[in-house]
Amino acid sequence: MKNSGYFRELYVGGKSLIIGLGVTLKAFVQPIVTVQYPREKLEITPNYRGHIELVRDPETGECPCIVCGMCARACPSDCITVAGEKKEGEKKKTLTKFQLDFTKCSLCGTCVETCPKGAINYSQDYNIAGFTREEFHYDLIKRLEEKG
Amino acid sequence: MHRTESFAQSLRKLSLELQEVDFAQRGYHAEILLTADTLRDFARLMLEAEYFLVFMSAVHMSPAIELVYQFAQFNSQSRILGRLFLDADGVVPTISDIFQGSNWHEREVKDFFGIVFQDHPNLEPLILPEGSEDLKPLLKEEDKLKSCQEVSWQPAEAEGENEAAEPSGSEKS
Amino acid sequence: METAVLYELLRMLISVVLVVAFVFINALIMGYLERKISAHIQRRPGLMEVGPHGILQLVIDGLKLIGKQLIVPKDADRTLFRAAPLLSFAPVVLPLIVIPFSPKLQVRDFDVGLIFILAISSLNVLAILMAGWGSNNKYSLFGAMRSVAQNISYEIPMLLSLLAVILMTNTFSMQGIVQAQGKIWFFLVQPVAFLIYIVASFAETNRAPFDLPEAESELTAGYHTEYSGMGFSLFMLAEYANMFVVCSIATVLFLGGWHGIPLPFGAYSGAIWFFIKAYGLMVFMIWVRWTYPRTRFDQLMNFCWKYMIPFALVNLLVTAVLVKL
Amino acid sequence: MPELTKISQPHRFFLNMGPQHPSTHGVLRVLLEMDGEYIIEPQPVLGYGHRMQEKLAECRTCTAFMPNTARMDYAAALPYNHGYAALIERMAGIEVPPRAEYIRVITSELNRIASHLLWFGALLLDLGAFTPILYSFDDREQILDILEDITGSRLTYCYFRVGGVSKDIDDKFVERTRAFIKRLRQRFDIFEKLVTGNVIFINRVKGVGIIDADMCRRYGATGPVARGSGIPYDVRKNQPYSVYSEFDFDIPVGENGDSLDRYMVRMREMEQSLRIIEQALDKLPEGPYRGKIPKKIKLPAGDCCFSVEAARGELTYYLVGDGSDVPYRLKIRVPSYSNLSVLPELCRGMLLSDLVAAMGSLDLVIPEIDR
Repeated sequence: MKNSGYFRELYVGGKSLIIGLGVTLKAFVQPIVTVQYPREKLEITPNYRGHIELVRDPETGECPCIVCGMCARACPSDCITVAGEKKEGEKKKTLTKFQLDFTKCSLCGTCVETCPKGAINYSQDYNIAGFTREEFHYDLIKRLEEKG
Repeated sequence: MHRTESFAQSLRKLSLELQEVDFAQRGYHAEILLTADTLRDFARLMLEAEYFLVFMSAVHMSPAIELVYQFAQFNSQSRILGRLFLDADGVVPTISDIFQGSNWHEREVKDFFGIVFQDHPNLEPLILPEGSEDLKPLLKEEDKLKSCQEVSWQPAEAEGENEAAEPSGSEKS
Repeated sequence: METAVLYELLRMLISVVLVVAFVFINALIMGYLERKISAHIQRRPGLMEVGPHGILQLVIDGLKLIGKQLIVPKDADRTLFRAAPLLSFAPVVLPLIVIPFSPKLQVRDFDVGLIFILAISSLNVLAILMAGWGSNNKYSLFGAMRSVAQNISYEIPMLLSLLAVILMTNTFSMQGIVQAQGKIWFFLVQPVAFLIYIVASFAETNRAPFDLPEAESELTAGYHTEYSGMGFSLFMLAEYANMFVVCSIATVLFLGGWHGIPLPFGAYSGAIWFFIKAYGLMVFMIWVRWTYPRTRFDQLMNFCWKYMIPFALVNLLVTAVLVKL
Repeated sequence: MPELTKISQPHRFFLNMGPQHPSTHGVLRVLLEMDGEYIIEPQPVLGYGHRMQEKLAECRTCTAFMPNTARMDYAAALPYNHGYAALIERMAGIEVPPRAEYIRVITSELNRIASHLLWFGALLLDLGAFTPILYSFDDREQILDILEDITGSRLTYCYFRVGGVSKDIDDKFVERTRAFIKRLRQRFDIFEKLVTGNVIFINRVKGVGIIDADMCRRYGATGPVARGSGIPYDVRKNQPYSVYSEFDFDIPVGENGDSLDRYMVRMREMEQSLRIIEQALDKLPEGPYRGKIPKKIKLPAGDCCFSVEAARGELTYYLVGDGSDVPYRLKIRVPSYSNLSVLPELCRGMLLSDLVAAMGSLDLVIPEIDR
């Protein structure tokens, strides 16, 4: 090693180390950027894709689902089960069962896009946890009723 | 690159022929039909011509499994697909000593299709766990197996479009 | 006569209990500082849950570690494995006996105080080697081997830099060294020795950027990979206590010990100055840890042999000549 | 896998690095034959995250495979979406409206930056520095927030659709992206000061893990690994897809092919991606974001491939159709697979610490390799 390189290396290296310390010192006095999650929550974007849920028609207050089964067919992972029955005296089918197996869902959004009536939408639930698989088999009709 | 005369000549020496295809339709510029005898010579030629092995894989069809080798070049637009139909005895040489990258690809094909590559240094399962030699997950079941014609471009159609669209990279090669 | 001996014994006993207690308290403080400072350097709040600003978190963590099972790996050397954390703990308590926190606050002043500290603190390597060997884990062994090589090589520049100060004070007594700095602190007179000492002390305490023995991205956790519960926490206690020891030595030898602007705390102001300086250095060590990547082993050795030792030798030579003049 | 008894010399031994190890990032296992701290023979063992994606593709319609593409390279899922959507479009002859192509480019490039920021942090974590990853995550979170606002998810996007994208971008997106570009340019300064100039960092990566151009060719290494070796190969330039030919950007290349060069290439690539995004935002055409597609997409009989530049290199989908809407065979050529296959030759005779640095500079995503 050349003599001039020897001291130069020491100088350049030492300088870079001090610059590095400067960066962290500056960050140390700057305000924090994270939040204390369970205490403070960030607002989630309205476009967030949670699991799907049934929606009500704002005018009639009823779920506009016509039990066509498009969503169930479009689903890549077969996680939607839809069933309906035709009651006497009514023209269209009534929804009797709308189940989502969220353990299989990959949140691709195909079902929402294919629905001809706009009867399903993404929910805003993001902190979901459970102890069994069955807890993620959602009965969406029940959820809709609970929501009121 | 693959359109130069010298390249065609070297191919002819191996009695191989390159066929231009429509890039806009297929995503590669030319295809070539290989045999188990010419594969290694062809691979050597490709290495000399500064191609790299993009991938190698297999497609199960009747009557034979088809091996697919795709080569491309770093500095020009040239993507060549080599096809090799496995003989009845199913013997195919390895090219892992020429293109070291094919070592893993061949092991993967061994995992998924059970094809044995001759002189391959190590054909232990790569992606599947040990002891799953009989699994061969990508082999088609009898009823799903299609013949070679059913999964190839129909010649008349391909020819017609071939003239219409000139690959954009022609001036570079 | 008898009462004097009894008094001295009682004093020693109380001091040792206090010193051991201090090691624990020091670990609590340092653990808290380390986590809080690193958090703010990384622009996150850090500990917040237990107590105001998470100040009691370390107490809870300590309780948790005590409650945990000490798992001994199947093929480990049980004796060595169990003894290693204890052995790492002992040598960090002993040096605290001779460190003068203030003119009066010192357990015992030896004539060879500094030599005593240096002799004791090199025992730490043995503990790490035992832990690494006893665990019967290749990663642990790697960590232990690295630690031994690193500690032994960096002891040389460390001693050489300290020797330069000794040449000026003509005493090994810690009290004497501090008293010699009444007018001027030695880091102004001996800046090169001070720098060398600080760099070497990073290596001696296995702190980043020289934390090769426990390089978690290479060796998972180095020599304490297999330790859990109290075994692990004793290593942590030892690490922090070790940091305190090296920083106290730096304070005594270079930063003027208890000297400082008089504070309105009477007899305690000396001790307060001492702790401010020592903890200031420790905060610096934390700051460095959360800034730099880790060096490679051969680079660490190269740095020692190519830069530290020549500089320390030259510095010692120049000091010797100047003192003689 | 070599057997544990087959040690060539008595003082050598095997060290099992992974599948759970801090610096194998995921579930890669590397079996190392060691001589002291020197590696004699490294042997990657794959397959711990294997999901047989290629078989899954044969079991569902071609459009239904789209969510799976995002599950391979979770750090940069949008280029994977892009390649697959474009492949089906090429095969079925579907036109994509220009606005959709622009949106695809913008979001893909944002995703590429996010991936590089993650890699930056992870590399420094491998080298023992904790703080840089938190800084780069700060910026990465901004990208994820921007992308979440339009795609609805933060990591495994399923945003692209055959024939377009699933949701149009709005003014808010454009505004936020522009603000982010400005912000990131300032943040590069911090990375430069804290890491790129740092003497310890440079010493750790300079001259470590040299891959030359010939080696890239033999192994098929692409992306920043090839570019670090001085090969100006980038599918975006070499074989322009989508609307990349309309933008002005450079391909950063290295000289020596060592870890430092690969590092520099990725750092400079982020700036180039910012340039592409800026130009795309300026030129963003009006129009539909989703083209007309047939109700049931039929794949013609025949084979077809589509290559895109993923964050780690060339990603090629090779699809064989049989006239139905289900792919007959789908081969996914993932960049990390070929990049990792360099490892045994690359790391022979290396120190363990260097292996960590070299592997970090390859930027491996294991689920992508295992598929």
